[in-house]
Amino acid sequence: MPININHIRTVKIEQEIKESPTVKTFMFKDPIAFRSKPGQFLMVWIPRVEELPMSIMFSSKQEYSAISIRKHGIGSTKLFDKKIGDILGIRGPYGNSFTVSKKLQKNVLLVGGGTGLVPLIRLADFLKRNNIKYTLIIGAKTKEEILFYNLAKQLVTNTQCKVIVTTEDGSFGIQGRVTDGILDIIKKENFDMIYTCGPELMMKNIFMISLENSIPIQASLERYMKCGIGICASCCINDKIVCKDGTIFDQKQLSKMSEFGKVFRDKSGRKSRY
Amino acid sequence: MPININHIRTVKIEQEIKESPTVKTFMFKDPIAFRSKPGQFLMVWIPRVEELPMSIMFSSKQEYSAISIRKHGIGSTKLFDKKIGDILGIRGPYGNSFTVSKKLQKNVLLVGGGTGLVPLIRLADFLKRNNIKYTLIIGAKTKEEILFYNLAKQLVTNTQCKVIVTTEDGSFGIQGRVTDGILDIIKKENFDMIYTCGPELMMKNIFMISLENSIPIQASLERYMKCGIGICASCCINDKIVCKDGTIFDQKQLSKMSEFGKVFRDKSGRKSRY
Amino acid sequence: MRDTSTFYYQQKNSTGSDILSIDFAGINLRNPLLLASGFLGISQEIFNRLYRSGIGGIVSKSISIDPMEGYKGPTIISTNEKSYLNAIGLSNPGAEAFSEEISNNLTPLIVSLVGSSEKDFPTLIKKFDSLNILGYEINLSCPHVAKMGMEVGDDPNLVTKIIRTVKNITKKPVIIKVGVGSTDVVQLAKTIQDSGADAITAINSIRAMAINIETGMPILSNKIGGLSGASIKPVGIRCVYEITKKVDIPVIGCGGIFSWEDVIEYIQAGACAVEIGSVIGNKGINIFQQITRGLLKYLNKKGYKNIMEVHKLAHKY
Amino acid sequence: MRDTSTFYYQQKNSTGSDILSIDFAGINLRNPLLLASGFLGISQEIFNRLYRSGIGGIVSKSISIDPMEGYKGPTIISTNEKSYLNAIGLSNPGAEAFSEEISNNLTPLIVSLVGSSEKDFPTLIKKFDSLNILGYEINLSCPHVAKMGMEVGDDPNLVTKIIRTVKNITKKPVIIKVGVGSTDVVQLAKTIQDSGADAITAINSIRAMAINIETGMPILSNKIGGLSGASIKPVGIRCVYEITKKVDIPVIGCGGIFSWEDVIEYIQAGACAVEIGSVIGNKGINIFQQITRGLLKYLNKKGYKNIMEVHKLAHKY
Ligand SMILES: Cc1cc2nc3c(=O)[nH]c(=O)nc-3n(C[C@H](O)[C@H](O)[C@H](O)COP(=O)(O)OP(=O)(O)OC[C@H]3O[C@@H](n4cnc5c(N)ncnc54)[C@H](O)[C@@H]3O)c2cc1C
Ligand SMILES: Cc1cc2nc3c(=O)[nH]c(=O)nc-3n(C[C@H](O)[C@H](O)[C@H](O)COP(=O)(O)OP(=O)(O)OC[C@H]3O[C@@H](n4cnc5c(N)ncnc54)[C@H](O)[C@@H]3O)c2cc1C
Ligand SMILES: Cc1cc2nc3c(=O)[nH]c(=O)nc-3n(C[C@H](O)[C@H](O)[C@H](O)COP(=O)(O)O)c2cc1C
Ligand SMILES: Cc1cc2nc3c(=O)[nH]c(=O)nc-3n(C[C@H](O)[C@H](O)[C@H](O)COP(=O)(O)O)c2cc1C
Ligand code: FES
Ligand code: FES
Repeated sequence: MPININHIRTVKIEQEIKESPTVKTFMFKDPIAFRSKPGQFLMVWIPRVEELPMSIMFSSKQEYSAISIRKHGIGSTKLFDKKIGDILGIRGPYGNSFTVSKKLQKNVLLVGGGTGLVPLIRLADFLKRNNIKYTLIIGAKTKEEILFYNLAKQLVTNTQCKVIVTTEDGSFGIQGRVTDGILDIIKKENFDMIYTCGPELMMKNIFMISLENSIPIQASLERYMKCGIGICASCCINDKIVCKDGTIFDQKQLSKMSEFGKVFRDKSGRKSRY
Repeated sequence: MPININHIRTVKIEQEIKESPTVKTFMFKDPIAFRSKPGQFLMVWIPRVEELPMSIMFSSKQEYSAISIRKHGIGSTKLFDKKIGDILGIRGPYGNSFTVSKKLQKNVLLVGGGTGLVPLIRLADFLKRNNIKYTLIIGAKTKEEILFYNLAKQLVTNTQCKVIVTTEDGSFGIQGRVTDGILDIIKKENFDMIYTCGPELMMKNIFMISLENSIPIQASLERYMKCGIGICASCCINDKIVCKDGTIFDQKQLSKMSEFGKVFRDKSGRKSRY
Repeated sequence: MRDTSTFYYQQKNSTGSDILSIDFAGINLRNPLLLASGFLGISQEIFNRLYRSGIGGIVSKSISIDPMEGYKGPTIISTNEKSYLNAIGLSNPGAEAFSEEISNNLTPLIVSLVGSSEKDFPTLIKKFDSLNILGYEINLSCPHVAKMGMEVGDDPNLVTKIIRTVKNITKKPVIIKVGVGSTDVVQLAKTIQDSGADAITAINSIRAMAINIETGMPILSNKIGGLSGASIKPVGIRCVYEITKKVDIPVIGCGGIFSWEDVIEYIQAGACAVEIGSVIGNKGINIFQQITRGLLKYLNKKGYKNIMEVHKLAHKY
Repeated sequence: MRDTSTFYYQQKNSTGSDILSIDFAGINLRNPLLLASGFLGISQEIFNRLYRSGIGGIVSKSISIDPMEGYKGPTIISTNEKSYLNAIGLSNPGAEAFSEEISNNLTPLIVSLVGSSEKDFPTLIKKFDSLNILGYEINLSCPHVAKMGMEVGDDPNLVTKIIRTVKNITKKPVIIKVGVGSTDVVQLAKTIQDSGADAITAINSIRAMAINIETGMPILSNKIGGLSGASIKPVGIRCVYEITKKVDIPVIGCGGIFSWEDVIEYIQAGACAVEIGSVIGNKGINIFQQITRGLLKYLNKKGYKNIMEVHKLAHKY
C-alpha cells in the first residue's frame, strides 16, 4: 500500500529542546518527514485545538523529524506547551522545496528571521552534505531570541561556511536587522543564490536587495493555511497557491506578485494590508 | 495503479467460433484473463440481461482470451446470440486453479463433459507447454455435440498425448458416457492424476472411480454463483465457498463433501437434490 | 438455553482472557466482531466454519416469509478497491427452509428478518423463536427493494408498529437495523428506542448507482443498489456517534470495517459491537482472526482489561 | 452583457470545435467542467488562472452576508487516497469583500450563496446582481453548519420561500444545490422545480465523521463534516439519475469526479454539466485540462458531434 501523506498520522514527542524563551523544538519519529526535502512543511494537529503549518526542522537522528514552534497565538501556545510523551498528528510533507544545483550554486547566502530559520537549517545541512559553500545570517531581536546558533555553528565546523548573527539591540553579533547587515556581506563575496525565509516584510526587503544586486533569490512564503493541499485558497497570493505552487518562489515569480509584502488574506479570505 | 479485477471491464467480441449447434466461442482482447491460470473463471456481464460465471477458454493469440458458451436458459442464450463487435463486461479471473506438479505428474487423465471441457483445454495447453503427458477424454451425447475435437487434436500433434471421444449414441469414438469408457483407459495406463470438469453427477462418478482405483483427482465444481468473490454464499457446498475455496477441489476435500453430487442450492439459497 | 460450551473449544480467545468479550442487550459474545447480514448468511455449515475461525457472532441473511430469488445479475459490483455496490434483491431461502437449515445451530446466531408490513413478523418469529438463536435483527433499511427495506425505515409509524408487534411475541432481544435514507437517522433511532427495541444496528449500505460508460447502461440489473465498504465508513461512524449521543440503547456499528483500527474507531464512536461484511470480498473469512489479533495487540499495548474501556471515548471531547 | 471574447483567446476548445460546449438554464459554457463551490473559490486571480487552464465555469465559495472565519483546524482531512472529510465552517470573505473581489470579473462565474433564512438573500443578491456573473448557486446542503446548510434543505417550506424570494429579485439563473440529508432528494428536487428554480446541483458532501484512534478524539475541530471525493460518486450518480427521472429542470452533477470517465458517467446519468472539487487535492488544477483532453478523445473516437449526445443515455435502459 502506498502511504497516503494526507492521512493524519500520530507521533509521540520524544525529545524537546528549548531554543529561546519563546521557541521550542520537538523531536518525534517519522520516517516520511525525515525524508522530506529542505523547505517542505507539515500540517501539525494539536488534538482538539488547532492544526498549524510548520516547517520541517533538521534532525540528525535517522527516521526522526522535528518541528520548532514559536509561542504566539492560542494554537501555537498550546503546541508550545506540549510535553515529552504527548501525541501530535501530522500530515505531509507538503510544498515544493529549495532548488539547489550543484553546477550553478558555488557560494550561497541563507537569510532567516525567527522561525523562518527552520527550513534554512535543513537547507544548510543539505548544502553541507553536497559540499556547497554557504553563509547563514541569523536575524533576531535580542541575544536571548537567537535561534539555532549552536546548531548552526556545529554544522559549519570544518567547512568554509559561515554563520553570522544580527540582533536588533546589538546584544550579539552585528547590530541591526538582518537586512541592514546584508549589503556589506553581499559586497564582500560573490553569492550566486540567496535563500530566505522569515517575516514577509523582511523577505520583501531582501528580495529588493537581490534585484538591485542581480543575485537570484528563492523565498519561502508563509500564508494562512487550512488545507495544505491546494484546495481552499486561503493561502493564495495573487494567482499562486502558496501551499502547492510554493511555498518557495524564485525571483521571476516574486517579481510578478503585486501582493508580496503588501497584501495577505485573513482567516475569512478577506484581503488585508501588512 | 494496481488493477481491480473486481471492476467490470468491457471487451469487444472480435471473433466467434461455432463449436456445435449449441456452443459458441467468443474471443476478445483481455490481457488479464490471458494471464489467468487454467481452471479459473470470469464473471461475464451480458449488458442489461444477466451476469454468468464462465470458465476461461484457451486462446492462442497473445493478450486475448475467450469463453465458450452453451445455449441453455435465458441468460446463456442471450450471450450465445451476441455477435462480433458486441460488448460484454467481464470481471475476474476468479477461483483457484488446477494444481500441476512437474515432479508428481508424469501422466495424467483429463475428463470433460460439455462446457466442462473449457478449463480442461486450457489445462491441456498448459500441460503441453510443461511437457506433461496427458490423455483427454471428451464426452458428448452425439457426434454433433462434440466440443473442441479439432483443437484438442491439434494440441496433441507431435506429442505422446491422446484425445479420446465418447458419444452416448456411438456416432463417434467410443460408445457410452465418459464414465463408461474410463475404466478400460485407467487399466491400460498408470495415471497419477485425474482432472475433471463437467456435470456434477458425471464428476461424482469419476470421483468414485478415482477412489476405487487410488488415483488422485481434482474436480472443478460448478455452482450457482452471484458474486464470485466469496461473499454471497450462493455457491456453497457444505462449508466450502466454491468460488473462493474452489472451484477446484482435491480428493480429500471432495471426500468430506456430503453434498457433492447430491445437493445444490438454488437461486434463493434453498437446498435441492440433484 | 444456549449452551455451546461443549461444541467449540475456543469459547475464549486464544489468550484465554476475556479482553474482547462483550455484553449488550442480553447478548454475550466472545468478541465484538459479527458477520454482517447478507454475507455468507444462509448456510449452517459456513456459520460453523466462521465460528471456528474466530468470529464473535453471526447475523444471518435477511429472511422473508417466502423464498426470494433476488434480482438477475450483476447483483454485486465493485466501485473501488474496497467498496461494493449491491442489489441482491434480498434473495433468501425463506423462513421455512432457513429455520430447517439452522435447526441444530450451536453458533451465536442472530436471525435477520425482513418484511413488508408488521403482519409478516408474527409468522417469521414463530418459525425461529424456539430455535437456539441469540435474537433478531430487523432490516428496515435495504436500500434497493421497494416496500421491504428503506421505505419501511422511512415511515416512523410503521417502524413503531413493527417493533411493538415483534416485542409482544418474543422474549429474545430485538435489534433494528437502520440506514441513511430519507429520514434523519437520529430521529429514527429515538423512535426505535421509544418503541421498545433492544438495540440498533447502523448502518446499512447507502443507495447508490454505477453506469458503464462504454454502453451507457446502469450496471446492476436493478439499476440502483446499496454502497458498502470503505467508502461509507465515515458515514457509519458519524451515525453511530450521533445516535449514541441521543439514545441509550446499544448500537452495533456497521459499514466499511476493514481492519482492527476501524473496529476501535466504531467502538470509540459509541458502538457496543460491530458488523463486518464487504472486507470478506477482499480478504476472505480469515479477516476475523486477523482483526482479533490486531485488537488484542492494541489492547494489551494500551493496558486495557477489556475492549469496552474505549467505548464512547470520542464522546468525551 | 458578458463579453469575454477579447479577454481570453481560448474561448473554444483547442480543437476549435464546439464538441464540448453546453447550454443549460440560459448558461452557455465552452465545456461542462465547473469548479465546485468551496474549492479555491475566493480569488479572482485564481479564477482567471483556472479559466486560462481550461475550465468551463467557476462556482465561487459559498458567500454569506458577513465574513466568516470558519472553524479551527483541522478543517479538511483525508479519509482515503481519493476522499476527504471537511468542516470548513463556510469560512468566506462575506458579500461586501467578495463583490469587490469579483468587480472586474470576466470569467464564467456563478456565485454561490448561503443564508440562514430567506431574508438574507435580497441583501446578498443586491451585492452581486449588477456584476458580470452568470448566475447564482444557492447552497442548501452544507452538512456541517447548523442553520445554514442542510437544515435549510431539509425544510421544504423554507426552500420554497428562499427560491421565490430570490427569483423575484433577479433575472439571472438560480441553481439550487442539494445533498443527501434527511429528506428524500427526489422529493426535494420536485419542490425546487415547483418553486421556480432554474437548475439543481447534486450532490454536496455527505455528513460523516472520523476519529483518531490513538487519542479517541474526533479529528475535525467541528467533529462532524462532509465526505467528498471518490467515495461518494456512486451516491451522486444515483441522485442525478433519480432526480432527472422525475424532474425536468437541468441538473448539474457533483461528487467524486476524478476522471473524464466520471464526467461521462454523470452526463449519462442525466447531468447537464458537472462540478469538480476534491480531485484538485490530488492532481492540482491541471486536472481540468487533462479531463477535457480525455473527453475530446472519447467523443471523437465515438463519433459524437457534441458531448450532450450521451446525455441521459442511462435512462434508455
Ligand atoms: C508554511 C508555513 C511554515 C511555518 N512554519 C513555522 C514554524 O516552523 N514554526 C512556527 O512557529 N511557525 C511556523 N509557521 C507559522 C504557524 O503556522 C502559525 O502561523 C503560528 O504558529 C501562529 O499560530 P497561532 O494559532 O498561535 O496564531 P493565531 O493567534 O491564531 O494567529 C496569529 C497569526 O498567525 C498566523 N496563522 C494562524 N494560523 C495559521 C495557519 N493555519 N496557517 C498560517 N498562518 C497562520 C496568521 O497570520 C494569524 O494572523 C509556519 C507557517 C506556514 C504557512
Ligand atoms: C465456475 C463456472 C464456470 C462455468 N463455465 C461455463 C462455461 O465455460 N460455459 C458455459 O456455457 N457455462 C458455464 N457455466 C454455467 C453458466 O454459468 C450458466 O449456469 C449456464 O450458462 C446457464 O445459465 P442460464 O442463465 O442460461 O440458465 P438459467 O435458465 O437461468 O438457469 C439454468 C441453470 O443454470 C445454472 N445457472 C444459472 N445462472 C447461474 C449462475 N449465475 N451461476 C451458476 N449457475 C447458474 C443453474 O443451475 C440454473 O438452474 C459455468 C458455471 C460456473 C459456476
Ligand atoms: C451483497 C450484500 C448483501 C447484503 N444483504 C443484506 C441483508 O440481507 N440484510 C441486511 O440487513 N443488510 C444487508 N447488506 C448490508 C450489510 O449487512 C452491511 O450493512 C453493509 O454491507 C455495510 O457493511 P460493510 O461495509 O462492512 O459491508 C448486504 C450488503 C451486501 C454487500
Ligand atoms: C473543503 C471543501 C469546502 C466546500 N465548501 C463548499 C461550499 O462553500 N459550498 C458548497 O455548496 N459546497 C461546498 N463543498 C462541497 C463541494 O462543492 C462538493 O459538493 C463536494 O465536495 C463533492 O464534490 P467532490 O467530490 O468533487 O469534491 C465543499 C467541499 C470541500 C471538500
Ligand atoms: S492552504 Fe488551502 S490552498 Fe493552500
Ligand atoms: S458466488 Fe458468492 S460466495 Fe461464491
